[in-house]
Amino acid sequence: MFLVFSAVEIVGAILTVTSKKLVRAAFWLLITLITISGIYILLRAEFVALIQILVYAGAVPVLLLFGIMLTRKKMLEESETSEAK
Amino acid sequence: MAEFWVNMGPQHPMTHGLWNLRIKVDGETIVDAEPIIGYLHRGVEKISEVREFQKVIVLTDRLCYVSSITWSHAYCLAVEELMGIEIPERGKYLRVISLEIQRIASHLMWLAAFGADIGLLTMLLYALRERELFLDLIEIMAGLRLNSNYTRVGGVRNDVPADFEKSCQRVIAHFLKKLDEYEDMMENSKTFLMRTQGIGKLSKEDAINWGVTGPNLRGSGADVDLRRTIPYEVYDQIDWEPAIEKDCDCYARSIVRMREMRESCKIVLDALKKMPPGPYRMKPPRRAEGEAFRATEDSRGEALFYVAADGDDRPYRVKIRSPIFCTLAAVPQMMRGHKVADVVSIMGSIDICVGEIDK
Amino acid sequence: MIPPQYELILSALLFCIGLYGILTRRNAIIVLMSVEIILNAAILNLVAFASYANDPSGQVFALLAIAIAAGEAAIGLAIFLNVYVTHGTIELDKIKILRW
Amino acid sequence: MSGSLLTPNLVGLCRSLTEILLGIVKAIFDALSLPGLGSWFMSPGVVVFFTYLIATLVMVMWAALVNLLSVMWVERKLYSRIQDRRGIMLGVPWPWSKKYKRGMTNLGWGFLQNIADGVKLLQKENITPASADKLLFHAAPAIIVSSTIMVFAVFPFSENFYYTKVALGVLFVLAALSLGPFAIILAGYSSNNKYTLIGGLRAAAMMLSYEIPLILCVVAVVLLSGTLDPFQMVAVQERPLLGTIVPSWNVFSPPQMLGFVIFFIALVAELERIPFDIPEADAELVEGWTTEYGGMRFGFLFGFKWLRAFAGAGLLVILYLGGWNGPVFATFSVLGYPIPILPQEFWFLLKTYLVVMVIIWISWSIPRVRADQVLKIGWNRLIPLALLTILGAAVFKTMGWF
Repeated sequence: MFLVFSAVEIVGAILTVTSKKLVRAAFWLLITLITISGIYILLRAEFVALIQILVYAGAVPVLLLFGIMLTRKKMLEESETSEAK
Repeated sequence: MAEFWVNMGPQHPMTHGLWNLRIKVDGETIVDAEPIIGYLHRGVEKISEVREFQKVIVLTDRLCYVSSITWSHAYCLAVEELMGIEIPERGKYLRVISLEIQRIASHLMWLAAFGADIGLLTMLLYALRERELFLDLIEIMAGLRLNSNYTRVGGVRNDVPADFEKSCQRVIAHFLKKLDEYEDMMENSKTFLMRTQGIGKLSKEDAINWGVTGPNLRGSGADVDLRRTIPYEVYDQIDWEPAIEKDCDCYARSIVRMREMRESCKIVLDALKKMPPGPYRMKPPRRAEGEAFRATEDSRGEALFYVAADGDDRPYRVKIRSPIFCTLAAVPQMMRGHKVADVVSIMGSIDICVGEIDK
Repeated sequence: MIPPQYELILSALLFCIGLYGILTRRNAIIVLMSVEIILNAAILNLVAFASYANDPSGQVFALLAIAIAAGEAAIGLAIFLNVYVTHGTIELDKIKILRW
Repeated sequence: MSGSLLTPNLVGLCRSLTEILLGIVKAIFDALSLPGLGSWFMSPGVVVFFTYLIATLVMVMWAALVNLLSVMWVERKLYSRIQDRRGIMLGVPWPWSKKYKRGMTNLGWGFLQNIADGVKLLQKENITPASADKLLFHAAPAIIVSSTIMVFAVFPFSENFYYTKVALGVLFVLAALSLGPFAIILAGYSSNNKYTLIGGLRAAAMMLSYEIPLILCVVAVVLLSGTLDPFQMVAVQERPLLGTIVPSWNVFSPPQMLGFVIFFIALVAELERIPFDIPEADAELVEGWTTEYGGMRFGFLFGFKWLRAFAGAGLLVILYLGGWNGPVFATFSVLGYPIPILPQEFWFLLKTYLVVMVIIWISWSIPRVRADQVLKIGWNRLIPLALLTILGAAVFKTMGWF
């Protein structure tokens, strides 16, 4: 169980830091954080695990995505040019 | 955040018809707006030139499908002035009654659409329920419900049945009770006030300069109602007063329409009381020559018909001035600086009808 | 129960991945994500030792660290939004305001 | 108070069911003269596996089919009544009915309409936009569906009707519900459509700001009850207050009255019901973040919104309305021994559906609030009031008034 979680986690973390698309990186970050909370449950730290999901998985990636949406210009510009024709 | 254009339309729940509003948004704030029309152009003005005077009424009925009698009435007035005829007194009263019933039905349609726009779908169902009653009245008068084809050059098509006054009174008594309920749901609701007050400001000067007319102009505080300033038919013999609000925002425009519905009820009842017996229609001449202007107060503003004829039995040229076409030009100015959600409030409050815009 | 070395190895791997992300990526938000991963590696150590030592104070520190990490993410994003407004980019290479 | 419908708990019931079923299987294999295989089926590991499999199935079916369909039905019927019309009324063909020739009856009062809609959605094509981010586009509905189903793993319908007992159950429910906004913003982004993008951004902003008062209110409740376990939380609310008339539900204790109102408002916002349904405002953003989804994927998103509403209402009932406790007069005693009239499940479902109906009633009678106004209400009104609630709860706790 621990090995499965840690394998998913490491793959998720690697994909987070290497993926080209920012939103996909956020998605993989979510996977990583949720699997870490699984490891906390294996370590009998249920409260930390749930707080991890609540705060880390619930709020932090949403904040990050919010930042991505607000600072990403590319998609919007592309769609504007495609529309102007 | 980058600015980008969003197409609202031609297929969008906000549009109430086939047109396109492009808005340029910066996040949620509207930077610019640009109405694009022409999807529903049918060439009414051109088709009118090959039809006889009476037959054009069918087309003018379809200019605005929620307010058909007011449009054919405006056309008939213009043609009657062109021919130089004066219609019988009872015909005038019948016209006023039908116009006001149509006005209430049209305003109820606005109420329904406005409610649906700002997220109150229950209002849509309620207003359409009451609109059915007025369409029933129109059906009693004209035999048809939507494109009623009631007004004719020289009067109206037929007289009303004997018990029409009683059914009108019953419907209006029922409706006035319901109208109080609607005011509770709309005007007295805090959420509604949050959505409409201070949104879509259009000052009196701007409204006049852009050519905005009708309830939208009266919502900006200008005392312009063609029923009173250039009285046609028998509006000068009936006692009523126009609804004017000074707030210039969506809330004022909606209040104006709600009060106009009450006034229209008063007009209908008063006209039914004062209606004299006698003929309701006269035979107009087939041919005419010259040109005539006639402006009337449509449910949405000033509907103007210019009809020119060269002695033939059909018009040489018909020109239509539709009120919402002019109002639409003022829309970008009303929208700038507001949020995306205010688009629907503003567009709902000016009561758009694409049929008459594109003609 | 899994031996504590496993936790340590996992934590070290996560730390290395996060460090790699910080060092190689230029986009500020990815860097922020890498920082989150590093913080998670640290918290994992805290929780693991708390669990093996049967001492819940480690978990309390973990909770504290989680709260701090969430605050850090929010503040970092606020800074990057301001940087975006003033510089028009969040590529870290191009932000040279601190080294003229 | 009244007892539960299930005398052992759900898992125990499923265990006896499994043992019966596996006994039949074993008998079949014994008859086929394969005793080794038969006894493998009776080994404890297999029995536990099948027990939990059946329990999971029962719970998911109960939550996702029965309650989802009935919440949908209640909503559609109720808002039709509010709008002065009849609503759904298609029934099953009923062979000995007079209306059978016309192919429909009103048997079931339209309950089967939802199933018919589901079948229709199943038959439709799942369209994926060409420019969509395929992975995320497909992952978002899965996250929403699974996180909503996860809630029911710790959801107590009564003392015995539950799947597992977790000491941190309330926290688990909140954690599972908090995964929703992320999926919504993923869906909004990956559809590559401006309406979905704006809808996703609005959803993220709104849910971030409304989750805080929601959780702060829960903190106040936890302070007073001293536990995170929903079972104990309900047990705390069991003892009657003011003689035996008013039950000591959390709503009736002064600091929690305010908390109840805040929690309710925040819940309505979390569930995207109409006064706060800005992420999918159909007049402005067509359908918001669900615009590009079609077929059964849209069906899932659409239906699980209602299931979230049910779960949220259930959480409200557990936290504030005394869970499965019925009113005191619901039991009468014979020779000093209380006889339950109605089971606990009945009271829980009654309260939950009443809360759902109030949410529906509100959402169909007031207009939608604008996006910035929603955020202003959240940050300027609800969060200070929620902090006040916590302060009140702390004062009550330290003074020992509760």
